[in-house]
Amino acid sequence: MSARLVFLGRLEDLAGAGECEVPAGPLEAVLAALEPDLAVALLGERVRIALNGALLANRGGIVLGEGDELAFLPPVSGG
Amino acid sequence: MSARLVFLGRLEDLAGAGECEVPAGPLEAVLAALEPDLAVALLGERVRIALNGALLANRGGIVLGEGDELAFLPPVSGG
Amino acid sequence: MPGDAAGASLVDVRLLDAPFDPAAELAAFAAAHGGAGGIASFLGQVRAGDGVECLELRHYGPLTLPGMQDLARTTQARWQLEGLLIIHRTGQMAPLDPIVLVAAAARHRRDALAAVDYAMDHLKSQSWFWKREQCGGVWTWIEPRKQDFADLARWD
Amino acid sequence: MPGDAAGASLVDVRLLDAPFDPAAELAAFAAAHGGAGGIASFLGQVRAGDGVECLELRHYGPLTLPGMQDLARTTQARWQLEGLLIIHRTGQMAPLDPIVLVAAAARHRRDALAAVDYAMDHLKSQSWFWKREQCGGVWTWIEPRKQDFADLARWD
Repeated sequence: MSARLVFLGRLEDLAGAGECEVPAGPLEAVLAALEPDLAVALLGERVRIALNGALLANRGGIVLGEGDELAFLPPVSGG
Repeated sequence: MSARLVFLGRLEDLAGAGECEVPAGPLEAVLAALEPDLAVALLGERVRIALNGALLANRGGIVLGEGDELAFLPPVSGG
Repeated sequence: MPGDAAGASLVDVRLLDAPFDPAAELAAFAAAHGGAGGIASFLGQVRAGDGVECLELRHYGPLTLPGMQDLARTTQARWQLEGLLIIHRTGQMAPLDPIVLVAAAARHRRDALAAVDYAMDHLKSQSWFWKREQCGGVWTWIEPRKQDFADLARWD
Repeated sequence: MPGDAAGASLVDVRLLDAPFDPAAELAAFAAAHGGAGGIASFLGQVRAGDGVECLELRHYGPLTLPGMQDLARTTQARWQLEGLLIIHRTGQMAPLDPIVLVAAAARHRRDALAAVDYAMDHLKSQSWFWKREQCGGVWTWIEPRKQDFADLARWD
């Protein structure tokens, strides 16, 4: 059972890749297994998240299931 | 000794031509020799005049000399 | 300031009595001022489908082009532009024929868009053009529109 | 309303990962919407002379194009348009390469210019693009600019 995390913008540099496979499960558990620096950045308040292409209003209670894709979207670059 | 009057926009239709030769002399005398309808239209307050390509702020005291060109400019058409 | 060297290289103003190709003009302008980053433009064409068979624009030689050149200099002085193009037709045009093309190149998008907006408002309401349209074989002179004066007043 | 017949014919939104020719796109747009009378456009190109060797735009497939389509519908609903074109590049671009082209056709000049202005402000500040630049071989991610938020606030 695995899910996928997708990192956009500077989060990709921090993660060292544009995406990675993670075990399915609650988001807190998924983040706890990542590098601490990356996990902190992913939790930044200006980082929005999208589950399977749908923006989420908040990140409470997210549980990743098999094949789910969770994208971390830092502020867009503008001008 | 002659000067030239130039008629723009709808004044050309009224004059029947885009320009005409007139005897040199004071503007009042020149206008007095034209068709009354045309003379009245040329005196319209929204009609500006240009002497030899220079816009005039007012039309008092104009005397046309040999070769002068006096243009009558109705409001431009816009949009 | 017709002799101003910077103005001469930045501003291109033309009054044409024959058709022009707006796409080719814009491509050349973008190539010449590509470093600016942004190019805004407005193209006015003769409308189709209004029953207008022919549009004619008359001008007065001693005033019309000099007035357009003044407008270009005023526009260039008001915004930070790296290039400004103003092309205006005179004579008779058919539906879909280009009438006017204004393009502005700038580092900042707002400057380019505002310059085009400003130049168009002033070209439409203050430039020395008289327009008539032929519908059903009958020519009619076009009067100024109130909207043009309202547009112009935005810049006061 | 992706199934809206009028919207489908009036709005053309494309996200491209290969170069495009803005002059050809504008010429085609003008030909398709020539009856409108006026076409405003904005073309953004990679700046030259800033020392930027390469610009890269990343996007997120599930959000970026749908977001652009939403923006196109909002823009079309806000002004009286007869056509709206939004083309945006992704991937790596060299100086002078076109990045974005927005064009709006309308009967009234103000509508066309305002629609382009609005769409550009929202594309720049609200669309899902992440940008990085390569200077001296080093890649740097570009942060949002305060000016973008100020531009956006004009429409509130």
